[in-house]
Amino acid sequence: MMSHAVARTQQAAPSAAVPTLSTVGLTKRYGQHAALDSVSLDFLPGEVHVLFGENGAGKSTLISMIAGANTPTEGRVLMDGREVALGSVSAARAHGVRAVFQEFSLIPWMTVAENITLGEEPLAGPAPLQRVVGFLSKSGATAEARRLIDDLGFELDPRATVASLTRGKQQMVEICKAMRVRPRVLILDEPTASLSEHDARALFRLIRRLQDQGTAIIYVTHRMHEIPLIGNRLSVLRDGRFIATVPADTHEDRLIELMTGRNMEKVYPRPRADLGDVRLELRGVSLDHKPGVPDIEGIDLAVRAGEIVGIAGLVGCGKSNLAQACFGLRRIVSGEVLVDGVPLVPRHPADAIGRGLWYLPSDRKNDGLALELTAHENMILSGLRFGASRGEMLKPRREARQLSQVSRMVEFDGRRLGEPVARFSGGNQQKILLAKSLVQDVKVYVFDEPTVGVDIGACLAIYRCLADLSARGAAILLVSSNLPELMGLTHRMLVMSGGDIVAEFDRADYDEHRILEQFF
Amino acid sequence: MSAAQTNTDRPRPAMLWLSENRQILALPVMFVVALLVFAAAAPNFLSTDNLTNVARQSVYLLIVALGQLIVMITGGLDLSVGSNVSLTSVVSAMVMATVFAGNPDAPWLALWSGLVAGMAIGIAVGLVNGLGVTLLRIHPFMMTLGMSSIVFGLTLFISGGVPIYGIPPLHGEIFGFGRIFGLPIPAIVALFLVVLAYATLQWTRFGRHLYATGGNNRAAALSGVRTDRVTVVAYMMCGLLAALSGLLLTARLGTGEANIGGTLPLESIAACVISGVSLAGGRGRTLMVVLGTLLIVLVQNGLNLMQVGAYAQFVATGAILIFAMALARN
Amino acid sequence: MSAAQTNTDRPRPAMLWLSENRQILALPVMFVVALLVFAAAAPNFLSTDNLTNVARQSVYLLIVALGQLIVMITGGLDLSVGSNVSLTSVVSAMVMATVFAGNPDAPWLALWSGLVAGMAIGIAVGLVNGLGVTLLRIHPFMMTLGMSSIVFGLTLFISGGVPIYGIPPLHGEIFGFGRIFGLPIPAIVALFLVVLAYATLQWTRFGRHLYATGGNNRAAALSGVRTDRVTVVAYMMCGLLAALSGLLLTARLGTGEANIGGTLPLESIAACVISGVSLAGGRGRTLMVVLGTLLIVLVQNGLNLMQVGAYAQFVATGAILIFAMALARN
Amino acid sequence: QTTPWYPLPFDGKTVAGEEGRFDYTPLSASEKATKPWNICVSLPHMKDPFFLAMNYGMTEEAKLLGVSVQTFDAGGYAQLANQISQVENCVAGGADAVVLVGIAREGMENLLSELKAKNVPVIDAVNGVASKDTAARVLTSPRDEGFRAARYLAEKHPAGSEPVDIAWLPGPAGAGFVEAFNTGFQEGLEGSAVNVVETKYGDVGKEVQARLVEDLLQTHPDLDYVVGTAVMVEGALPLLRARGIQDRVKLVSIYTTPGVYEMMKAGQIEAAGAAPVVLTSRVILDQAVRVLENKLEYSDVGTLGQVYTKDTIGTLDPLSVLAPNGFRPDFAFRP
Ligand SMILES: Nc1ncnc2c1ncn2[C@@H]1O[C@H](COP(=O)(O)OP(=O)(O)OP(=O)(O)O)[C@@H](O)[C@H]1O
Ligand SMILES: Nc1ncnc2c1ncn2[C@@H]1O[C@H](COP(=O)(O)OP(=O)(O)OP(=O)(O)O)[C@@H](O)[C@H]1O
Ligand SMILES: [Mg+2]
Ligand SMILES: [Mg+2]
Repeated sequence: MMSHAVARTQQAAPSAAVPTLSTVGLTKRYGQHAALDSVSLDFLPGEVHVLFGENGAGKSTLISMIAGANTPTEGRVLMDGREVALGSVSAARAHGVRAVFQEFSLIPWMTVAENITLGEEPLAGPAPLQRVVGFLSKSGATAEARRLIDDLGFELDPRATVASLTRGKQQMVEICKAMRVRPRVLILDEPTASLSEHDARALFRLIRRLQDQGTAIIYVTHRMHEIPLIGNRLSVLRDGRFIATVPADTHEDRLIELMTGRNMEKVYPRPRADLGDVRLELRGVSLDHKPGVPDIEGIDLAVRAGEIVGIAGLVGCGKSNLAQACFGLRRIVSGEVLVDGVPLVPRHPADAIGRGLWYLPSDRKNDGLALELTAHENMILSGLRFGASRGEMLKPRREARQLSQVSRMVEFDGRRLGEPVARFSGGNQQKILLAKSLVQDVKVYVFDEPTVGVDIGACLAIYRCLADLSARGAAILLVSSNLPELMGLTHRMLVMSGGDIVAEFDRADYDEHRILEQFF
Repeated sequence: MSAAQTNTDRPRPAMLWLSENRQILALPVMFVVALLVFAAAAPNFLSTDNLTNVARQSVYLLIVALGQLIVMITGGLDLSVGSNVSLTSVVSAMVMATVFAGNPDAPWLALWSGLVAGMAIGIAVGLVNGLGVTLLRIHPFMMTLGMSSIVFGLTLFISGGVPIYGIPPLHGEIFGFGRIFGLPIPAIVALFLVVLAYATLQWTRFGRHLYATGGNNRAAALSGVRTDRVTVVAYMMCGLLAALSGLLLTARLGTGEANIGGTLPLESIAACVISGVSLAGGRGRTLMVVLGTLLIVLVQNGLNLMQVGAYAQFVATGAILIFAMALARN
Repeated sequence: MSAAQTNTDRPRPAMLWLSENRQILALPVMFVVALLVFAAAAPNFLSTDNLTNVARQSVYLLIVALGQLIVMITGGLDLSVGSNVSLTSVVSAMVMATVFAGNPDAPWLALWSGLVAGMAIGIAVGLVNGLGVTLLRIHPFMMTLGMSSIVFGLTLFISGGVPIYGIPPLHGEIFGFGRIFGLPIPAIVALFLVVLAYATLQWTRFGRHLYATGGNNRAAALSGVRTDRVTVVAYMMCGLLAALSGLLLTARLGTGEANIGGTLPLESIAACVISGVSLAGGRGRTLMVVLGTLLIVLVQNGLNLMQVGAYAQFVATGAILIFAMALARN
Repeated sequence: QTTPWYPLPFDGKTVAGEEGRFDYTPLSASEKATKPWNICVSLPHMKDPFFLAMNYGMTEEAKLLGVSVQTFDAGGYAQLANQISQVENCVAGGADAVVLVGIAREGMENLLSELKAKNVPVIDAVNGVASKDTAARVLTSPRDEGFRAARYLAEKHPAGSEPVDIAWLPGPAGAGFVEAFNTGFQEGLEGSAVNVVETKYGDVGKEVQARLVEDLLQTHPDLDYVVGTAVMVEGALPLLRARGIQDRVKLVSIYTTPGVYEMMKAGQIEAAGAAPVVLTSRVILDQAVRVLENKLEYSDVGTLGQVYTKDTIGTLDPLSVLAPNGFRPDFAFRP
């Protein structure tokens, strides 16, 4: 695997070639604060150019301006050396620039096919008629969507409603959208954030194909192990400023140093050795059937105090549903969930929380945060019932103390607590979501994709938090599609496939390949 | 209940199917039930004569509701439809009257100039609404509320608070009481507009973009949809439809009236919401709106024929609306 | 390694500050401008006499707007406040009248029983609204619209369409025209309620839960907030506030009237929206709503004093609303 | 018009308390007002010919007297609170006297006692209010209008004669003037062969009223009369004609609008009551000035309306009832 990646970076595209697209002193200011500060970059044909940087470094901002979703305060964008105006997304598309945005741009109530073709719907009837009234061609859309999906080797039903898909699958739809026509510049902003290894590889294969066809690809990721697999060159942003461009196979520690401006090597905290007795237990749990959800039946699972148990699996294997079941969000038709040996039958999440459970949802926007409210209000919310308020009356000072503390734990800038969540970068929103679960101490944590889109530095901090929690005797169930993370953190790992737990590994015999085999 | 609410995360296909079909089933059921009840309680309810009445009476609300639907799909709403109707009524009447007075031998001329003037007004009002909502980014509620106040003021200015007389009888003979193959012309017009709206929303790219804009404005924009343009056009369509309703109403009443359509805004929104149109935008079906409107008019008509007193009618109407929603909830 | 170093998100870019405060600045600016204009154009606008008028007149809308605010923060709205006011007015008047007739020497008894009855009614209406919105999951628009129709019907039933008189003069003397330290009692009541609302929204857990529920219902529920309960309470509060407004109004009129408050629903929502309360829920400031309400009343009063004709007033009011929104947009 | 409108006969009461029928002669016959008083007029609304006619009459008289008149539109019959606010506002704005066309009989006590305390005289106009704190009363009350129309029918179909069925559409439920219409109407019908088969309330919008009539004709196909507001009549006539039953089902309006007047002259409707709204308004303004100048002769004035038929309509001078065509209301008249 590694060797292969190295091989690729060897024959990286010659930097002699005219850049397909280049930015000149691109700048975006929000008031005084420069989200992006005069960044000049070249993106060469057939090159995968990785953008790397902490949360809030300005990656998405840069991308959004290239893709025409955002207008620069200063600076120009050149294509083939000529300046172009990318005023709107459609304008950018006209120049062959297409993007997968970090925040999905999907219409929930439309089908996969309708979403994929949105903005460029296949029309029916003869061309002249089409110019007058654009009559849609349903069959055309479905066919188009099928083609793309098969092309990418995803498992998606063009007729499914997007609202009914998991984040992972929605991510796939996003990718299909961008692949609609062969782009000259393809922008991928954390496309694998909620994809599992396997699906990520499908994507990589496709990227290579486009690469060979001379497409310039801009790739943003926080998953360091991907970088050498796919990248040619890598540019680091920090504080919205350009730091350096290096070959993609530069050593991780060096990259982290460039990114954070200080060197810290990437080590996972050792999971604590001694385990308490069983905190969370599932006994033969079966969930009511839901179409699109693989039936989950007769699941047995136990997490002991101080233990971190991981759940891995492909997108759509049912891991999130299982997680939700633990928290009582899915109706359980048979079997039972026990907390400290006492059955848990919550009528409302409040009951589950009351019993000492906490659930971190994978869908930040819909289930996690109120975007209009401030970071402060979001974080403290559940804490209020855990002594952050004196009965009905709030205790501002105490809140402040508590929050600055958790902010530090997740490396969130405490001075921005007063800002609405909507204004934060994707990764920082994820940190807010995480902080929410750290405000109160509970016995059992169920985390669904807790580090989606969080930068390495912060990830490490979060890993330390999880370790602390387990050290303090909490039982943690960690659902993640980031295998290295699971392998680094957990005591045990369960692999799910088609709704069943198909394999269980102990930390001792973790091995990427053997685990991946179990995915199918 | 709360459990159930939180149990279902983003509805999965099955739920969707059910909830949607619940929506789709609830109304017709209500509808049929209402029909039966009234038929039983009021002898001549099912008389063709009365049914034509219902058809004719629904026309004006229906046309406005179609406009409301289009705007609501984009996630907006239009509270100015009422005053829009009054203004078009008054202005078109004035134009007709003057032109007619000018040359009484050419009623057609008067008619057309009146119609054109009316529609122009409607579109203009819609345009202003649309620009306010998109360029100035004023919330539709306030924008259209403000506009309705402004437009109504203008109407009173122009009419001076009295009806406008002297429009050519031809207007009423055709668009008020005319019939083709026994079908009242207003009803035919409405039917035509329904078909048009259906086709636009279901079969055209513009329709698709309407739903996208309402479903998630930013996402639509990121997908290359010119959401602002779409929104403006939506409001203009709504304005035009309101104007058409106003013109038909004028034909029916034989005068230009400032005091009509006061209840249209809320009624039309109600007609949409009861038909499953989401106030959040992105969802709404033409045919359901037709059914919803008919239900509302039918209830009023039925209660009248049952000789239910005015007081009781308030209670009954409200109760029926709520009941319908309770059935159709998803 | 403190947060500062490791996090590249800069604290509070000025622009954010501005865009936030644009909302906050726009209204006061509008307000001051209006004051100046009217003061210049209408001589006795600033007379204490007139200003007390404004204060007294704003009370009723203000109190209702506070209730509307609470409901809107949860992402709902209440169209039934108007009929709610009528019903409380009629019922409380009846109760007072009967009790007073029973024992004319104990006006206080009559007074209290009337007040209690009124508030009970208001809360009950709110409760029904809340249950409809949560248990039956009917959209607030339809639920409260239906309720307003029902409640108005009941009001007419009870009053028979005629005013209710015979309530103890004491009521009017105290809550209608009474003064403490020269301040009209209604104004004092309103002030008290404003403080109460402010404290509840800003300083209590319930307040936080309100905002959370409106901000993202599902997220709040997953964080252990019993959103349904919160919502129901919100509607009950709104009902109670409407009732209080109705009681004060009754005191002012000296009779129970069915025909008051017809415009309150839209006016109160407008007062909120103009103050930056989001119809999507989750946002809204008490003090801004006070300002917004005052602005609306002030404009009407000012235009009256400027002897602007009724027709022109429609136009002016609408234009000012839109203008204010255009300024306050973010 | 050339021939003066006065002396105008009316039923009323002198300040001395003597009741009976008198003739009214305005100050403007001989003199102007001693100073340009500010008179403030509060109307329920300015959206129909009735109140337009009032505005016309008062501004005409104000011209002659040389006083200024500011007119307020409360916004409709559901706007009691607003009307009170407006009166307060215009007093704060420096009005010398107030002409109040009350939205409701009750509910004005507190306001009026306050005005009395401020000694701003109030003329209780047209609708009449319960309060005793008014300086003078000039009424053409809706109650009388209802009564007159009813009497007309009752006399046409006295008890014992062949009974007739009528439908009665007084206007929106619960509005003050509607209840007044109703009480007067019911009173007037007593002891007659007229039988009210249904009373239908509804907003006075033409389309609403037309719809109600349509539905009524369904339930009672063989009505003899449809009686109600002018708006109803204007809306109903096209319907009846479309059905070709305009001769069988007769229309009676309890007051007059330009539309009704034209229909009367065209002989398309049976009858319509008409109060001399314009003249009454002139009297109202005159009374206001008299009060201000302590020249009041009559404390109560009730102008005499009458029910016209297609035969008698010719005798009616429209300018005594209606504003001339194309008249635009003047909300702030200054001499
Ligand atoms: N609408 C906005 N208003 C104010 N500041 C903003 C806005 N959008 C983004 N920012 C700021 O711009 C900076 C860069 O954000 P950006 O989303 O580009 O970071 P990023 O590199 O994509 O981070 P992540 O890896 O978490 O996605 C952040 O500090 C963010 O707070
Ligand atoms: N809200 C939902 N509505 C309908 N189907 C859903 C929903 N959530 C998940 N599914 C379907 O159920 C299956 C399992 O969902 P689940 O979220 O547990 O999978 P997952 O492994 O967590 O996927 P992901 O990694 O994308 O979260 C997926 O095929 C998905 O399509
Ligand atoms: Mg980003
Ligand atoms: Mg998942």
